[in-house]
Amino acid sequence: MTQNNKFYESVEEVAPGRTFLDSSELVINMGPQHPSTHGVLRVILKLDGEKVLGLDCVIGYLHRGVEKIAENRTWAQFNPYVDRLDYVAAVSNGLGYCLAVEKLLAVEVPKRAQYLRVILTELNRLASHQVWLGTHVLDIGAVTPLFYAFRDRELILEVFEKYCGARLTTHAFRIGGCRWDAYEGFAEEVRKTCDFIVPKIAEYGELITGNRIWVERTKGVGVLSGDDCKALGVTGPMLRGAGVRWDVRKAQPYSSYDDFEFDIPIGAAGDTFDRYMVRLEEMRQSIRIIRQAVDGLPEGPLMAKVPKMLKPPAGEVYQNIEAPKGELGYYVVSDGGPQPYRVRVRPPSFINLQALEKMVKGQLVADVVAVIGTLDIVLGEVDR
Amino acid sequence: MADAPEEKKLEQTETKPETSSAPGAPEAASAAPATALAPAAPAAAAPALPTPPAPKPAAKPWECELTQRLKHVYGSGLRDAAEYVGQKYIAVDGSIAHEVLRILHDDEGYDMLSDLTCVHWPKDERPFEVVWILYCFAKNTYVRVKARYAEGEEAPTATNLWPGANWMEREVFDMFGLRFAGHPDLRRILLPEDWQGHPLRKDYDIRQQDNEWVRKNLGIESGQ
Amino acid sequence: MKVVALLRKVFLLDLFAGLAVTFRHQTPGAIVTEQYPLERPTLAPRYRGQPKLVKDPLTGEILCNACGACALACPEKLITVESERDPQTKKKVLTGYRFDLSRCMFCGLCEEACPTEALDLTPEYELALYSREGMVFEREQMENGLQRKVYEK
Amino acid sequence: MKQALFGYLQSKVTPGEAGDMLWATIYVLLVFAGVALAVLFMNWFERKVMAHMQVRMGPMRVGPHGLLQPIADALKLLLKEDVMPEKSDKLVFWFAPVAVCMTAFTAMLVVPFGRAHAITDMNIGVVFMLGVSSLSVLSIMMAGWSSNSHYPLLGGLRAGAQMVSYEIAMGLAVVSAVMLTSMSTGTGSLSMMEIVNQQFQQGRWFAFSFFPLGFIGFVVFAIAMVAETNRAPFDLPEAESELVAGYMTEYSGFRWSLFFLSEYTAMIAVSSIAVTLWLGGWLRPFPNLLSGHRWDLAFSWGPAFVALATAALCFFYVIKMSSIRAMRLNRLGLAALAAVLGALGLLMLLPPVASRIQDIFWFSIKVAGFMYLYVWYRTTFPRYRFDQLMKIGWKVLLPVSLGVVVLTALVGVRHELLPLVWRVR
Repeated sequence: MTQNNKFYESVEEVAPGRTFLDSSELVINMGPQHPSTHGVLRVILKLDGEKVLGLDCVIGYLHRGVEKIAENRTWAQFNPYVDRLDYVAAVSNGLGYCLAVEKLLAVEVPKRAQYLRVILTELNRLASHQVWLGTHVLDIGAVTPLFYAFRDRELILEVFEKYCGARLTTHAFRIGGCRWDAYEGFAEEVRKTCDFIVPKIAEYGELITGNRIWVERTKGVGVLSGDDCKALGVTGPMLRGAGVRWDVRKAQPYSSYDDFEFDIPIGAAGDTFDRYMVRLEEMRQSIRIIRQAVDGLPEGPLMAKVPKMLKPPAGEVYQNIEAPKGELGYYVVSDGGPQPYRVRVRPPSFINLQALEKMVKGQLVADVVAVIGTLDIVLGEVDR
Repeated sequence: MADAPEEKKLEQTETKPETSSAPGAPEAASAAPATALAPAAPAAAAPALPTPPAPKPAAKPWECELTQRLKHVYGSGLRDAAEYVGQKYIAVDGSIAHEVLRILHDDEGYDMLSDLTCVHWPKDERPFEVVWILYCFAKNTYVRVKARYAEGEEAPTATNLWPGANWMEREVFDMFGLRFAGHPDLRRILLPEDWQGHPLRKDYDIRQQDNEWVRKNLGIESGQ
Repeated sequence: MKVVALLRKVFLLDLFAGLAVTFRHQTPGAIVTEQYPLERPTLAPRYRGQPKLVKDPLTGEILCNACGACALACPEKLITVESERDPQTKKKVLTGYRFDLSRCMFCGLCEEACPTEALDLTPEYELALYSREGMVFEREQMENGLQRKVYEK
Repeated sequence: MKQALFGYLQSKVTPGEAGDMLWATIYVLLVFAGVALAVLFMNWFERKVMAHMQVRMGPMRVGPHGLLQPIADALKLLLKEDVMPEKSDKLVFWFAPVAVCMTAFTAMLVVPFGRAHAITDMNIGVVFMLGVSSLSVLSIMMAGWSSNSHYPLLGGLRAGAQMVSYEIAMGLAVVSAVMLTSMSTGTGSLSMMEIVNQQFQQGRWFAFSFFPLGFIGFVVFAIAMVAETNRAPFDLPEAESELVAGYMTEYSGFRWSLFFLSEYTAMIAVSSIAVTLWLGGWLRPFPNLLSGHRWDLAFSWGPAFVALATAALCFFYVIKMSSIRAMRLNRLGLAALAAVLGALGLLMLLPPVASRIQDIFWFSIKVAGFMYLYVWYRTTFPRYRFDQLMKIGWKVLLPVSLGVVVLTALVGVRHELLPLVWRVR
């Protein structure tokens, strides 16, 4: 597989016979099997000693062709595949797809189903942020927060398991509402989970936020200004970390998010430390939303009137939601048939990953690892 | 796990109702069903439902100051400006797509290219419909710009307006084979460099890559 | 407040705060690990694990009327239902039922599509098997679960 | 003949000094076996302590509470095929782990475990240890270079730069401690035995003499020592997340275990320097303050108390362990261990045994304390970036240790400056 691209002209190709030690710069391969690339991402780094001169991301190792599969499944059958996109935040993917198809069908989801969806999506955001926290801090060297984060995440997975029968790829929602009602003891268990996690977030802060090594490793690293974010299409905690107060749940409210009041944390300098603080604050806000949603859970039906064999009228819709990684969008085109004509997933990780080169140029190798962590990418979503 | 395509072909031909779009505009976005024709589909789909289903959402023409200006400037170039289920979109001619994007980016303040993708309509003589989804932070509004390109034609790149379009255009090239003029580094992004064919085309056949691989590596004709 | 910050920095208080957190976690009570083979977790009743053909508790024969709705609903088309028409009752009787577990993603669509609640994904999660062919469950495996010798050390 | 053989036992001097080659070799073997055993125990200890700090259990399957895990690891590493990369520089690749092990173990030559319990006692003891431990930098760079691949090269270079720059801070801290030895006799000494005796005569551990200065010197050494052995916040040469495993990436099997062995030995060697210089080597706590027969007796039961305490703990866990058939063997093993420790504890109560054991016990308890610190750091702290690491090495530790040396000298010479600090007898 010859790389016919100028970037790969490492020394071997330019002057065969001379080893990589003779050249002034070092082309090293980080990934696809590497401890800190959060999945099968291969980054080809051009180093001058420790400084990064340039990098090229090679992705596609986890490409399963989800969008092609969508064209060969019926609308309801494609729902479980959507969980496999960002497998850490499966519930949010499911919510996005269901909302898109419901918009196509112009169907109104009952209030109770909307509240249940909000509770589960926010719990999933918490779980996703905990996975991010664990792996991000592990890449920078502290091994312990990973285990604390996963211990807290276990409670959330327990709720998912009891509610929809699976921990990770939940397939929790159906087009038109929710399939299961809240199992008895659901409210208490969710409240207990929230009460358990709030002091734990403070404990992460105690262990990491104050730590001078952490502050030195993250302050001023991987800076991305607000305008760069907008130009590159970077959304989610990355954008908020850069000081832009924009969240799809507030800008384009969906699934009755406007019933809850929560605020959007923003950073100032747009560096790794600000994004870290933004995500921690987001976890607290999610808990606030969950508490309001659980208290206000209305009675009522769970499913809207949706025919068994869905045949949405021909047309196209773009529905986006605030996934833990950023703005997750579904551009769905229907030709009136039982199968989607085209499902395009707007993957936040894929678009955020584009900013890696801009954030890391000129920094050190250790910062590449820190920036990949702060991007919070999941390769299932990058490669689709 | 790729699914055998012939079963899909059978599915696709027999059920795809070709709702003819507004008479006279041949390449109007066939996705936007004509408002005038009496919609036949919903009645047949749910005969047993006692209550008639919600009125089938239809594309209402979208008139505003921006569309006037565009119509005034480009006349027939602006194919269609409509709003479907509350989402505004304009379909433009391929050649003027870049100017429209530039106007939207500079004057209208659409500072984020949320998404750029392509839909393949094999029946059309301009099969590739490129869709730009733009977002304006100030006005908190989304707008979709659609343009159609023929087989060998090159779409204009949006990387000079929004650098974020870089990888998205590479992916459209990788999946559909639609080249983008002026793209700094147009090569495959998800599939290996020497992959044969473009998967997301409707007429894509997975066996074509297998045969190629077998021929290249084993030197024999694939038995499939 | 500069002085206090300086003193904190000089006397490494932030490092000690971190050390205190890890030290605090050493109590045996904080340990969450479950020793799997000794302590086996019981999963939620709704857990989507090993599929089973439900038997009618009274009559003992299976509820499935061989309608094939599950085979249609499955995104991966893993289920094959064979049936033949019983001449007297003119109703289809199930003869063969194959469920290919090797590619199943436990999405539960088959369970939903079944009109007679005959197919149920049980919370049984120990599905390791010895051969790829073994992963294709035949009818009797579907009815009375996996007959597998569980070794007691 | 008997006199020749056992003549040495009466003398109060280390075998090296007494020139008795037989006992010197016996001591060498004893120390080598002791350190190897300590490394095995350290492997288990680190995994268990780190696990408990991370709300998990650590090895539990191989032997009761994973006690046989280190043996299983050692066996595995022996049996595993150790790959030698085809394009690597074969000779240097082979020699690197050997060299790193050699340097790590020769540093143990002058470590004073007890009054006369050391292999030898050179009059340049401390400098010898520092010199030999700085040799290990060479072998790590050899390992990094000879693997002929990117990550080890980066790891090796990083190790080279890091260890060289932290040795200076360590050296200066040692100088400040050695200066303290000259307070009572006017002439300082580098020999490890002598340093401990000085601390006994001056009646105070050097960490607490000239109050702030000795302690600052001790803290500087403690930080530099962690960087010297590439551990915890400074483990950049083998940073998993960036360089996969740094200079050890290409090693596997027995060669890798040699690196592993030498890392722990270096940790023990460096912390034994710290214990000897600042925490009064084998002296029991408060030798002068709480002197007198009764206190001596009480402290001499220290080792017995620790042995009995661990025996009780093992016994407690034997009862707590689940009683199903699978765990029967483990329970048996643990009960046997509890019995052995109990017997040892009782044996240590006897006065003749107690007095001999005491020195070695107090020394190893202090070194064990340092080991616990190493593991504690590794669990808690993230990793420094390489330029920050060098910044701390050169811009923080070096000036501080220089200041300590100068101030100790000033305070030492001009006694009248003493009102600032405690008066020295």
